[in-house]
Amino acid sequence: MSAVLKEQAVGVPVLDGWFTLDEQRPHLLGTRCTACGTYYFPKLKGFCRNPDCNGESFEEVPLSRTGKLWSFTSAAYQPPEPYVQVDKEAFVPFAIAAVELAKEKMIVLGQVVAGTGVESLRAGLEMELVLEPLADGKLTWKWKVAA
Amino acid sequence: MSAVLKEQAVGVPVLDGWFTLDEQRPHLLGTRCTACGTYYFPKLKGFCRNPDCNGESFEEVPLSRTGKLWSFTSAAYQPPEPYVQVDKEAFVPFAIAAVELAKEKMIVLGQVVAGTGVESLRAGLEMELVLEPLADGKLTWKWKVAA
Amino acid sequence: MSTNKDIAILGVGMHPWGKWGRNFVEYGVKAARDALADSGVNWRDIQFVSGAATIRNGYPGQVAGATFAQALGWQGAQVNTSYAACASGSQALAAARSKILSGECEVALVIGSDTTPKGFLKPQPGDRPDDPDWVRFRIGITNPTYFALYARRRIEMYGDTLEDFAQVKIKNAQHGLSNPNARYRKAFNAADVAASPMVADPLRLMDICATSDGAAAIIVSSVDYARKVGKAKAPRIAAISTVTPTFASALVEMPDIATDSAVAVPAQSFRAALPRKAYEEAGIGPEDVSLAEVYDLSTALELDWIEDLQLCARGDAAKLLREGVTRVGGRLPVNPSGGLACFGEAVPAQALAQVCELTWQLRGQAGERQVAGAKVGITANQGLFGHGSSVIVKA
Amino acid sequence: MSTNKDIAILGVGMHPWGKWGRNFVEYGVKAARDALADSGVNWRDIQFVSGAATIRNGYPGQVAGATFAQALGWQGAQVNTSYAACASGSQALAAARSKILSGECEVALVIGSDTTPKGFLKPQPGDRPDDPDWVRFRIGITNPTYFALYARRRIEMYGDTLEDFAQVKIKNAQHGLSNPNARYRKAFNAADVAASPMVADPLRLMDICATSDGAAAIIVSSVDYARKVGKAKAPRIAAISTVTPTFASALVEMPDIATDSAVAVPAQSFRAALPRKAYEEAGIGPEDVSLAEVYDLSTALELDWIEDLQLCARGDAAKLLREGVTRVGGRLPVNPSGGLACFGEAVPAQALAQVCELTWQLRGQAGERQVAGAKVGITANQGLFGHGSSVIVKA
Ligand SMILES: [Zn+2]
Ligand SMILES: [Zn+2]
Repeated sequence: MSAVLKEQAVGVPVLDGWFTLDEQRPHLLGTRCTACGTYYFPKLKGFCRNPDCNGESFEEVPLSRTGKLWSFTSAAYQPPEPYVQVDKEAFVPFAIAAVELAKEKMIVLGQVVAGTGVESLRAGLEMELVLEPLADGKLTWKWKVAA
Repeated sequence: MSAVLKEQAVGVPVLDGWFTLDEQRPHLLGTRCTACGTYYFPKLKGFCRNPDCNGESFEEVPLSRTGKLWSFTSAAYQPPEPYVQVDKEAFVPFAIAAVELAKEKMIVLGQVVAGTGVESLRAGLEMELVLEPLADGKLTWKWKVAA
Repeated sequence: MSTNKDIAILGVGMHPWGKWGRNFVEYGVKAARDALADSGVNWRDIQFVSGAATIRNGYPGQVAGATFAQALGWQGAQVNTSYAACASGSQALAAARSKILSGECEVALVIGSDTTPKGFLKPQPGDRPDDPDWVRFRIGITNPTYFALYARRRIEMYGDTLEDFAQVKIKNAQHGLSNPNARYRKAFNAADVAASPMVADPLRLMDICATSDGAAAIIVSSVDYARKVGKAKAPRIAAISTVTPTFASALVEMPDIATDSAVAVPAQSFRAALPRKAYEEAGIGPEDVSLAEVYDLSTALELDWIEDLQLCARGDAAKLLREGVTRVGGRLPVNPSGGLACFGEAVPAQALAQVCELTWQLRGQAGERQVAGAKVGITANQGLFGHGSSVIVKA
Repeated sequence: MSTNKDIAILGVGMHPWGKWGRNFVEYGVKAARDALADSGVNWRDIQFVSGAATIRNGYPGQVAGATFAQALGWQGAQVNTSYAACASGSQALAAARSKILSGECEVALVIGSDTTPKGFLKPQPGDRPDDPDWVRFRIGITNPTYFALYARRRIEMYGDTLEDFAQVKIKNAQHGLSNPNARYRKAFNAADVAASPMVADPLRLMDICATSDGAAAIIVSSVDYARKVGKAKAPRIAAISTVTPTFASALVEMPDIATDSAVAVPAQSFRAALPRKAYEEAGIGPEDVSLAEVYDLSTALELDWIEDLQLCARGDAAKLLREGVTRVGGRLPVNPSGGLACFGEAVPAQALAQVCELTWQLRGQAGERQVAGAKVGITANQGLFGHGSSVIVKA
């Protein structure tokens, strides 16, 4: 990854339209079935997956940006591509969180912010959504222990 | 395909061990089940495919190098890779033959030698096996109308 | 015996064939919802989802059954996904039938859908001399080669002509003109076909079918269930043959470069074996057939199938064609849907699409392409690696 | 009712698991021939070949059923190939059962075989933001992530420890020591496990199963046929559950990055649903189970399965483990074969290998790992995309 390419990636989301780019209070972007109210992340188009619902119309909605830690783990080894690769020695293990959103009644995965290891996590912790760059400079959502 | 690479390919078979390199009287190389006598081309190892045979032992055998033309066609367009590609304009259509080997009671496909088009073929013609290079210089077996 | 093995077709649905470039799940859900609506059965009541798999699209393409069960809404149904190349749809249908006849379920959804890549199919990259599919391309043998060898054999043995092959295309194009699910709805004449480029002598571009996006779905049930929901007169599936070849297989089949050797046991025709088993299972014969949907991967292949289905003596299919027997209005219409000539092949959906057509025909709902007095229909298809099928549907 | 749905297991066979680097057809034929020999049934008499497909190996890998039918010698049998990720084998078994119970065939070969690539599985190359499997790798979520999240949840909820997880590995390694089909036959102690590198906290390398080459085959028949060939006392398959999840699925499953939203309908456990359907079908309960073969993709997951199988209350599985209940010699041995810990996963073969083990156990042929007085065995597994299975075998 050249420095130039990385420069160009600053502020660019790793996945288009998956989250807002509001630096202070970002939100994941999902959809919601207008018939039965079920939320979808990533966004669902087409047909509602609730077997009792024939909904085919969805509205884009921001998901709750805080939730409770359901479980967590770490990536001790560098994930394979398409995860952006860095030198083996430069790889810094990171934590991963599964966070339960109360309003949406769903669990969403994501990395935990750099600097927070599994040793400082426990189920039930209040977590909030932030944005941080991956090694290619592109922004992804991450979970952070709420202040 | 560079001239140098092509030079190096002269006399090299397109598939290792599929046929003898005898320029005058080449043979396709198959195997034959030592239990039931069934021939296989390409060579089969492992287990005989005759449902009434439990044979697991095979001998390598040269197949008959002549047979009767069962049917034929042409390649009017250049086949896709792994067929060796040449410039679209340089591609010369070729004929393809399905030849019935009497002793082996099997039909084997192959290109027909350059210069023989479908207009000079008819079912029942006696055909014989020869070797000719593909565009990369590697040798393949082809069928030729027997003299 | 044969009547005990019947199941009922309660509903059928399709997504129109085309080159839409969208996700196969979308096509399949559309077809499934249409089939459910046609059947009057609620999605929650489906006890078994039988998917026909495609080998394309990476992972998700593999998992047709579960993918559609999720898209329609996970409701705890049993699921299975069958892969059998061109016969995937029939195998999925056979799986549903077994589940019903065994008493494990009463009503099932069978579904197949595909999104095809653009252009001709070609093998994965890499150097793989152990893979017959790689080998044959390496020495210049493409898919049309096989169809052309069969077609030329007809010319050599039976005196069929290029004009005969063109007439198959012309007939099927005429059939498909009014079919809302067909991709190509355009009439052709002999000059059009003769003007299309030669691909693999004697087959021209217009003799060979394209690949398409499309989806088909069928709701099948036990005969008791059909009665219970007021559909006692729904068309019945009387036979599904999915036999494998018998060694030694007589014809050189894609992707092989040689046939089996018949020195130890006699050579056998695979294509002929498929309908033979179907007739036996249904307890009827070729003389009972009102119409047939056969896999016209090439125009000439339709003629082979007519003979394999025993609808005429070996070598006489072109005569039937010339006499107009096989067109709608004739005594024994073949491919009234327009066939692959008008659809293009959507692999896991195609065998189901054939059954959808028979269903509409036997219900008398086929509009301009309706076969008068259709009572018994038969399908036939064949794919790679010893896969093939023949299904019999009766009114 | 349930007795009418029984089928008999006439023979089983396996190719040893390993990293042999040969073609999967070779493994499968070996397993099939062993199963045929074990059953005393002649290959020509097999009426249905039910293959479990793998997604690897390009084309040929897809067509397990027909590929093996050809390798054993085309003899005109009906064929089907099921794809259902880790549950492919069970779906193939279910397909054979339906064919038998429907009266369409008397005796069938069920077969699964795989050659796995070296190293960790990873997604196809390319940029595919619509593919959940691509997305999760893009943001750093690998296969072990999911297993680790479930494992950590146990620690947080039930107080399980890393030492508990290590004990699962130690137990299964002990079980597999004498299993001739196991790939790893080596005893471990707690220090060995603790010394293995952390992969995804709290799971170490030795907590996670490898991928292997291997094959398993089973000859099944109607109970009448079994009687006819003098095998009236052969073990019976009493249930095969292959249900899909029910929306809203409560756990985040590979390859998804979120669960279903449960705002409109309550969340449901998929894993718990699989054996529930199996017990119902067999007409027995967890109290009747003598032994279980469960999918220990991770050590901790074995504990989840024990609870999903209702062999103890939710959260009590580690207690059973600590008390020695789940080891051979205990009241309720789990994974007497050595499980995935000793085999490594050979996807399309694995669910069949579980049934092979139950068969040997119920026949009393399991040698040093024999579970005394084994009468009823149950399997459980789960794969991608809403696939899973649970099979009950009884003496
Ligand atoms: Zn809805
Ligand atoms: Zn032999």
